[in-house]
Amino acid sequence: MAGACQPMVRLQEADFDLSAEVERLTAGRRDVGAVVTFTGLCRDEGGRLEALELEHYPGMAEAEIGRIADEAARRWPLTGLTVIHRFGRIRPGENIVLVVAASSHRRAAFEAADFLMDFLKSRAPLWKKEHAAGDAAARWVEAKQQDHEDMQRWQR
Amino acid sequence: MAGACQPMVRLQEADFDLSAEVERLTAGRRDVGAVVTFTGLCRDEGGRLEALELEHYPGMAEAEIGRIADEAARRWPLTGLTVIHRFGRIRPGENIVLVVAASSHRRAAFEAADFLMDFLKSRAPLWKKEHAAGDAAARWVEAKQQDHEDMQRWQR
Amino acid sequence: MKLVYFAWVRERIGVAEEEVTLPPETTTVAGLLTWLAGRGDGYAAALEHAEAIRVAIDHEHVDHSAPLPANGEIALFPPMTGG
Amino acid sequence: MKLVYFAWVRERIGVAEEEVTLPPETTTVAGLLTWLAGRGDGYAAALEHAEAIRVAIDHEHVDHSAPLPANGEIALFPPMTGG
Repeated sequence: MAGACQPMVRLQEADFDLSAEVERLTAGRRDVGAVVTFTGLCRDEGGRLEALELEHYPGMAEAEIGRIADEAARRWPLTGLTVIHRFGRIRPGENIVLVVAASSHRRAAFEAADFLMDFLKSRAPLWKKEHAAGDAAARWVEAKQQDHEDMQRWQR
Repeated sequence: MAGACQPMVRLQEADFDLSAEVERLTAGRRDVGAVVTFTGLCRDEGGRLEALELEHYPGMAEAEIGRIADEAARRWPLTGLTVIHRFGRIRPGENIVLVVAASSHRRAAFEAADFLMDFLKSRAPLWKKEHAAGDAAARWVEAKQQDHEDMQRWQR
Repeated sequence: MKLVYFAWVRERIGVAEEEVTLPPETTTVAGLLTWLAGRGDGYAAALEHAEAIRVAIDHEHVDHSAPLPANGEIALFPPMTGG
Repeated sequence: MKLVYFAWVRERIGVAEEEVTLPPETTTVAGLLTWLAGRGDGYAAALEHAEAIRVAIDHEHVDHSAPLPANGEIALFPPMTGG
């Protein structure tokens, strides 16, 4: 293998196109055996939520996600890795985040995508504010202990 | 949650459309938080392979994959699950298999897709024949011990 | 009894399926494999390592110790390599 | 020194960023948080549970024990909730 792949990281307000992002990692190639994608979507929490507002730290968000992606590319033999995180106002049913991991082997693709999501949740400088349906005040989402534990699965 | 979701299983010669299959599990919904897809593609094994020929046992392939999918829908709180496996002649760079798992929670979607692939490899009645580039004779792919071990990760 | 064959089991035996009438003492999958192996060179080649052959009765995987049904479709094939 | 704030830290302090001149004895992140908390009610509210505040220096996460750089951008924010 010719060294670690160069991950692509994007922070954007616009939606992303799942097929186009997968195509970018597979088109014209004959060495990719497995592509795992993770798409995170906004849920309405049983009707309680009207929209999420995603705030990010421009510059650092790209840098930190890039560091996490580089770490994944070192740990697993990937042929390609893409991470796209949206910011701004996002409504239930809309996309929030996309990870695409491509590899010759399925376990590498699964593990790298899973790893990326766990680290994104706990390390990427992004914050969610919930705008409730009706009159309730908007409130910042609290970090979950579970997210921290998920990340620690990967310590070695 | 209103019981286990009803998985969709298809065996087909034609290619599949990743975005359309994801859309089928998310369109019009506001309760899906995570979608994991696994796409298995045909590799050329460093130029050695000209094509794969996938043989399946019609009827049993659908039934057995359906049983594996039902088991996943019982084990994880999924909102949707789709498995598509192609048969016939498949060339390097082309799709072989697709699993789409949707859930409110990301861990359930990851684990269900991973589980499906491990069981597909070792339990679904499908067989790969490799047609080598050049004059070499076609040969049936041998089952790997690793695939059996992967499946055993899920015993409990 | 209907027998169906797949992959290299089918290629070695030379047919994809056939109807057979089993002797009354052949009552298990293992017995069926032994009986089949004696039917000719192709069968012998296909069943040379009988312990590796996978068997399904009416679309469900079974062990070699499984009893044979009165009727039904019995499939013989190599370890699966899909996915 | 440039300070930038995000999410409810930003909302409570009331500005997204500011330039400050630190007293010479303030040399660590922990010292910076203590000094800031004394600047007014908004700061005090934002830094009430200072141990929970995350800090980055020039776009990299640091511990509260980290020394402050001579120049650079220091960011204060709550635990992250992206993904």
